[in-house]
Amino acid sequence: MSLVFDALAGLLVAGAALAAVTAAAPRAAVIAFMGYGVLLGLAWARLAAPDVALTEIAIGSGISGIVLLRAAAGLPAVPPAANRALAAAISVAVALGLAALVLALPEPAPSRAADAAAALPATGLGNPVTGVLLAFRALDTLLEKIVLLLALVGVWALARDPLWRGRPEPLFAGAAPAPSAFLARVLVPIGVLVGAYLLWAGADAPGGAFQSGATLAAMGLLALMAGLAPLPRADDRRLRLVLLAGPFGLLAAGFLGWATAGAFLAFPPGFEKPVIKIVEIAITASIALTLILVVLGPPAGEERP
Amino acid sequence: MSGFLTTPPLPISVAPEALLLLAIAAPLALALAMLAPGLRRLVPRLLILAPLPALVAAVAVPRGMSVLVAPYPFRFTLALDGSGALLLGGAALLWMAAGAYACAYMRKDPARGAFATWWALTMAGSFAVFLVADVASFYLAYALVSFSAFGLVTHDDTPEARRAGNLYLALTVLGEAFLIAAFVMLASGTSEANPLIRDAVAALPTSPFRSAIVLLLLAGFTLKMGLFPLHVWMPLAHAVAPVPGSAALSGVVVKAGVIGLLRFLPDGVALPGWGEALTAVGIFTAFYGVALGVTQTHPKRALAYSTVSQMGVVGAVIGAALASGLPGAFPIAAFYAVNHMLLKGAMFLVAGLAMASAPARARQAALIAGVLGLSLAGLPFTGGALAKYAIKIVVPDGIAGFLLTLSAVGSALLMARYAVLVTASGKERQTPPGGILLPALALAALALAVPFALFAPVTGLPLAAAFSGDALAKGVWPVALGLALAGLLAWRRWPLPEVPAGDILHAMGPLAALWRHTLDLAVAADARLRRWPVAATALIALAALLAVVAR
Amino acid sequence: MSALLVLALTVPLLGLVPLLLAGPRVGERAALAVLAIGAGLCVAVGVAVALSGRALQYFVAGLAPPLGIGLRADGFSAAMMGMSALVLALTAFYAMRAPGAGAPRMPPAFFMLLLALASALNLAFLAQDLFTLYVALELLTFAAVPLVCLDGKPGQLRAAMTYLMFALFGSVLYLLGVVLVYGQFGTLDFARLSAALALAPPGWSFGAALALMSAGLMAKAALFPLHLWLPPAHAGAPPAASAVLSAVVIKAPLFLLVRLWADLAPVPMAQAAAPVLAICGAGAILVCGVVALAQVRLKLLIAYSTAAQIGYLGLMFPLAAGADAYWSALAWTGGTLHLVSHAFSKAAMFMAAGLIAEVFGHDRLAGLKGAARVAPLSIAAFGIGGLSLLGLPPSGGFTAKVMLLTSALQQGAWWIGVVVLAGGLLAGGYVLRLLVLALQRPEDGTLPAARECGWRAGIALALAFGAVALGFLPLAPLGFLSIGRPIAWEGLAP
Amino acid sequence: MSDAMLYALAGAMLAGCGTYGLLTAGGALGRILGFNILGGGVFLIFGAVARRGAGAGLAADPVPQALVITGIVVAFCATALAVALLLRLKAADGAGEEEP
Repeated sequence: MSLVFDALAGLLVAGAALAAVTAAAPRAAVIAFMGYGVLLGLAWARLAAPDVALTEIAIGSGISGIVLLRAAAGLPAVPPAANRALAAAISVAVALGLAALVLALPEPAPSRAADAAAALPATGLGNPVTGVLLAFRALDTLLEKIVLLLALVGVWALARDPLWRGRPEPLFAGAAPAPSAFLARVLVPIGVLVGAYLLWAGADAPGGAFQSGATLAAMGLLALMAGLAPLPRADDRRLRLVLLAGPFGLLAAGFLGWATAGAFLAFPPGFEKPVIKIVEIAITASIALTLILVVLGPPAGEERP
Repeated sequence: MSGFLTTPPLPISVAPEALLLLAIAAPLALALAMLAPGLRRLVPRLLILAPLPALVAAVAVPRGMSVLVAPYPFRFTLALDGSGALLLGGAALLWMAAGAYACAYMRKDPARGAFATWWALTMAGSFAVFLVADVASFYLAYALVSFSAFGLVTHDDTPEARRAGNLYLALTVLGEAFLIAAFVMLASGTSEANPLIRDAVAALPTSPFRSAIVLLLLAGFTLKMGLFPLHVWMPLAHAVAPVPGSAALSGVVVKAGVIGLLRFLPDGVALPGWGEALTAVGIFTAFYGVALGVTQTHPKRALAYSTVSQMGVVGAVIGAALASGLPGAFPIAAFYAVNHMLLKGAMFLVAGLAMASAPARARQAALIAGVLGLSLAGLPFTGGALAKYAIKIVVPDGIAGFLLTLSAVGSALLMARYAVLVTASGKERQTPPGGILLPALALAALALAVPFALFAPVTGLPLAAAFSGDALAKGVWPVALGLALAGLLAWRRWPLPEVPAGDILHAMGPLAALWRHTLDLAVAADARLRRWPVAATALIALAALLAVVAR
Repeated sequence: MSALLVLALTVPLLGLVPLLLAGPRVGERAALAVLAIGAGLCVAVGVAVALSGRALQYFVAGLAPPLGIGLRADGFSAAMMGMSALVLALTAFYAMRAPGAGAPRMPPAFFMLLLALASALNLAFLAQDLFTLYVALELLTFAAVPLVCLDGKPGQLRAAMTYLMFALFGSVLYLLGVVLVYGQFGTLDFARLSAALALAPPGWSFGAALALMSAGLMAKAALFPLHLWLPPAHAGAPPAASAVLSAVVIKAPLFLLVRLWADLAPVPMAQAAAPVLAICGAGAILVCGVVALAQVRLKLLIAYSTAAQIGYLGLMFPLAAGADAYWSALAWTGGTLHLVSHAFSKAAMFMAAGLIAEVFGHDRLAGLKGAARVAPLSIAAFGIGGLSLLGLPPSGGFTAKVMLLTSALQQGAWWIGVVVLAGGLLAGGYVLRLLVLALQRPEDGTLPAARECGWRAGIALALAFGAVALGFLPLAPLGFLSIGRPIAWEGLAP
Repeated sequence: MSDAMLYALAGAMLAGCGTYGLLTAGGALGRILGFNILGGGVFLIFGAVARRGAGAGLAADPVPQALVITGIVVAFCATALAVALLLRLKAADGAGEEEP
């Protein structure tokens, strides 16, 4: 029974994906893509990956969706550039080849679950995924934060020269309608609470810095769309401090660990959990702000309210 | 054999090693001095003196001396052998005379500084090719002389000079490719990454790549010498350079190809087939150069074709030596080359003198030109006759020998043509720049005299051998016949249509069209490949292909 | 000593803080200082590797693979680190106070991206974990793409877009390969994988995983026929950006390609795949070389030359996977040396092209007659850098070419030798084209009154001489490059 | 056939869809969507690999799951950068900015 459900879910995801890549109108394609993201989140939940599911829904579907919707606005439909039949044949071949590859994966599957479970208690964390992200493979996480920061730098670098220090354009043109402002007033506090919970719970239960940051970013964007807060200026010193807090907080913790535990990105023995918690808070704040700014796009001038 | 080849005429005991290095370093230092604004004005004058260490080295450094300048892993080694000493000494004399000539000739040229730089670099490279003894340094020296000469060719920056320069550069790069391939194969026969040329050549006869190496060496070096069909650049390039530049190009730079063959082909070892082939190409070139040269209407182009023809003779001599495996033949080829070097240098200087003079003066210059020409054609009692006599040792009587003798007829004819063109090249109301007369005369005198000093040491025969009745008879008839032919042609008002310089280049139209087609094809293919759907498909296809082959 | 590895990764990142928080002047100085220190650290890594004769290694967080991530610098890594750090530091000085820079945006943005590049490159050369390498490659791409369109012209934006999308396509394929490797071995660590592969010959699915990763890397390196993005991107970027993009950024994926096939793949698999890589390389050398000759703009010419020159690395694979240890090692040294010397040459050439374009106000070749009179140092830098591409001695390009030729000859791979030589001919064509024009007499009144910026041309010249200096290496396999091969963790049970 | 394998096959299908999008898209937006879907497929296969590695009391191997989270973030950064470029390009084309 559950296999039937899984098969159905898989087909649904693939169907949504197909709709997204075949839709003629950009807007329709993006909406199909957002639906695909939600369905994919479902698949992740079925794969015993609640952390990934949360991330996929918040980022892969939610915030990516906002970004893509903005890109699709006013974009004309472009005719396909290649021979569709040939492309379809290649794509089917790719899918079949990959299917053959996954079916050929060895049995029993190699796994690091045992290693991770054995090493987890030393970190004081209960959620093995958080453990991998912040303790075992903290280098990846540090770099991922740098990637995020760099994406923002890249987005900002697209500004026109004299406008580089200003505020971004509003997300969607025109004033926000009153109902959405009301909705935002209700939703934002709830969302912030959810975000905070995800951060707090992430150490031991599904959730964590990224999921929390993404939720907070979504709330922030909602508030900005509703006009509840002014658009941030790119050269605001406090804002930049928050941006740096995450990656460089983690880096600082890494050096602290080097000094106390003898290895870069190790955590001080006995203080693993508190240090990780503090770093997570900094990361969450940075992620939330970076996501908001990345979504808002390059600064577009001084005269925005 | 004794004398010049084995022991220096004026041996010195003080630091002969340093002298070898100084021979190359002196002109290089002058080129570098051009970078310093304070020294720049002095350089052109000093260029006259720059060849002095090379000259001293040629006459004073013990033969066989070798200096390891930079030890392993570079093995930058200099060495002086008989052939090298001959060419080095001759080149030094030519560079000095032509340098003095250039100093006066270019006095008013605003770009004389640039000319001086290229001059010094070409000089350094030319001395270096005669002196270096390891393969990698030879490649470097050869590249230095070849690429620097480009600056001499294109100095006047006329459309013709640009065209000639581009062709020269293209063929030079091609020649470098031939040579690096040959050198890599040669070096693979030894245990060293950068062997001495001597060791590499010793391994040549047994190399598994022997044929490929010899073919590439011949292609690379005969390109520089201007042997048919790789001569196309020479009439263009030598005619467009400023007069002293032409003298250096035709006199010295082409000899880089000669020393290349002498160094990299085994002396005294027969390479059956290759020797005959080189002889055939050489003899054909000797006649071909004459045939096209006599149609020319400009003295410098006629001289350039004469160089083609003469290098054909040198090629034939080397080919004959390879065919027979006669030991000790290579210095004779070098001797012939030195004779040509000095004569051709002097001829260009004299032609330049005439072209810058009033008609009366030009007629006087034509007299000298005629004497030089007769020497080149091998009239008895001239230096050229000694050179012609010497090569008979290598190329005995027979078809090849007869044809070479016959080519002297052509030389005489071509030289007559040159003298006539010189006569006609004066223009009213012009006076040559002061100071070009003396170097031209000096070089002419040296060109006529030096072979007498070298004949005996090089051939091991007494000078009198060249003056035997038999030798005289053999020397006179070709010249007489050539002059008679010239007289006949002159009487008929020279009814030969001028063949444009570069001759077969003009028949290369289809080749050029093919190249343009290739270019268009590549651009179109590139444009297609760079379209997104094509590139994206290629990416997937590449992944699939790799996955299939890497099973 | 191993601490150097972590510092080489993290020190460049520290420069981001003043750039984001302080004024542009302070930020710029800090970036220069950090890049100079970074270069010092990379050189120190090289010295440490050379002195100890062993690879440096470090386990991040004190956790050994498979759970943790290891950093490791062998001779090859150290050489690449030293090269890229030197080029980046010199580029930073070259870019300092560049005229016409779109103040106030461009200088800080440029330096932030440059710092991120420095860190990402070091990570790509050091990380031993396939997924960490994926992150490094992405960081590299995200730093490189904005560099392409820093001027904000529509053409650059389009070039950047194509670059980004194709690089992302490549990344996904690379990641797919990583996923399959994890699915088969449960580890992504080079040394662990090598050990596992040595125990049992891998099946076809490992070959497929390698193929996917390689295709992704080739897309990111713009190896023919996947070079669609390179010419417009490298030609359109500001000169300092072009210099780093062409000289070092594409070297990271190429480096990893070598790692995968020369260090990780079992020999039979590498031998089977090598011809494909070599054919791509030959295509690059011949097609892109010919197309370079057809270009009318200097920067496009140099960009196509880059697309052509990376082909030599492709040619290296069949030679380096050969049966004879000595000739394979020689080819390997030649290929590596070519990567390094090409970086110096190409950085010098792009910098020179930038200075020439500054003087003339354009980079159309036909209008550059007489350039040697107004930009002599730049032309010299271009020429000396170009001599290395041509393969004239003494230069790294010459040494590399002789090594590849010798190895090809000894292993009977005639066609590779022919392609190497043909590549030299084409390089001669496109390098000498500018030099010939530059030496010609300009038409009256066409020569600009402006003169080149001397000290910046000096930097280009210094880089060009770097390529020359590499020509003084012996023509033999370089011991330094084989330090730390094959990959293994010391003090760790396999 | 396990649930993990089913989702791995779904991942293969997604990769096919994404490839189709990348090949046929005439504009940048279509390519961005194609890239995301192809990436989603790859992540899903990785998720299946993680699920197959369940053991030691864990429902799945946590290492691939953590890597997927990092991968999603990186993919988002790519999307954001590409969209910013797209918007800038649209504005430049709209404003008639041309090469000098």
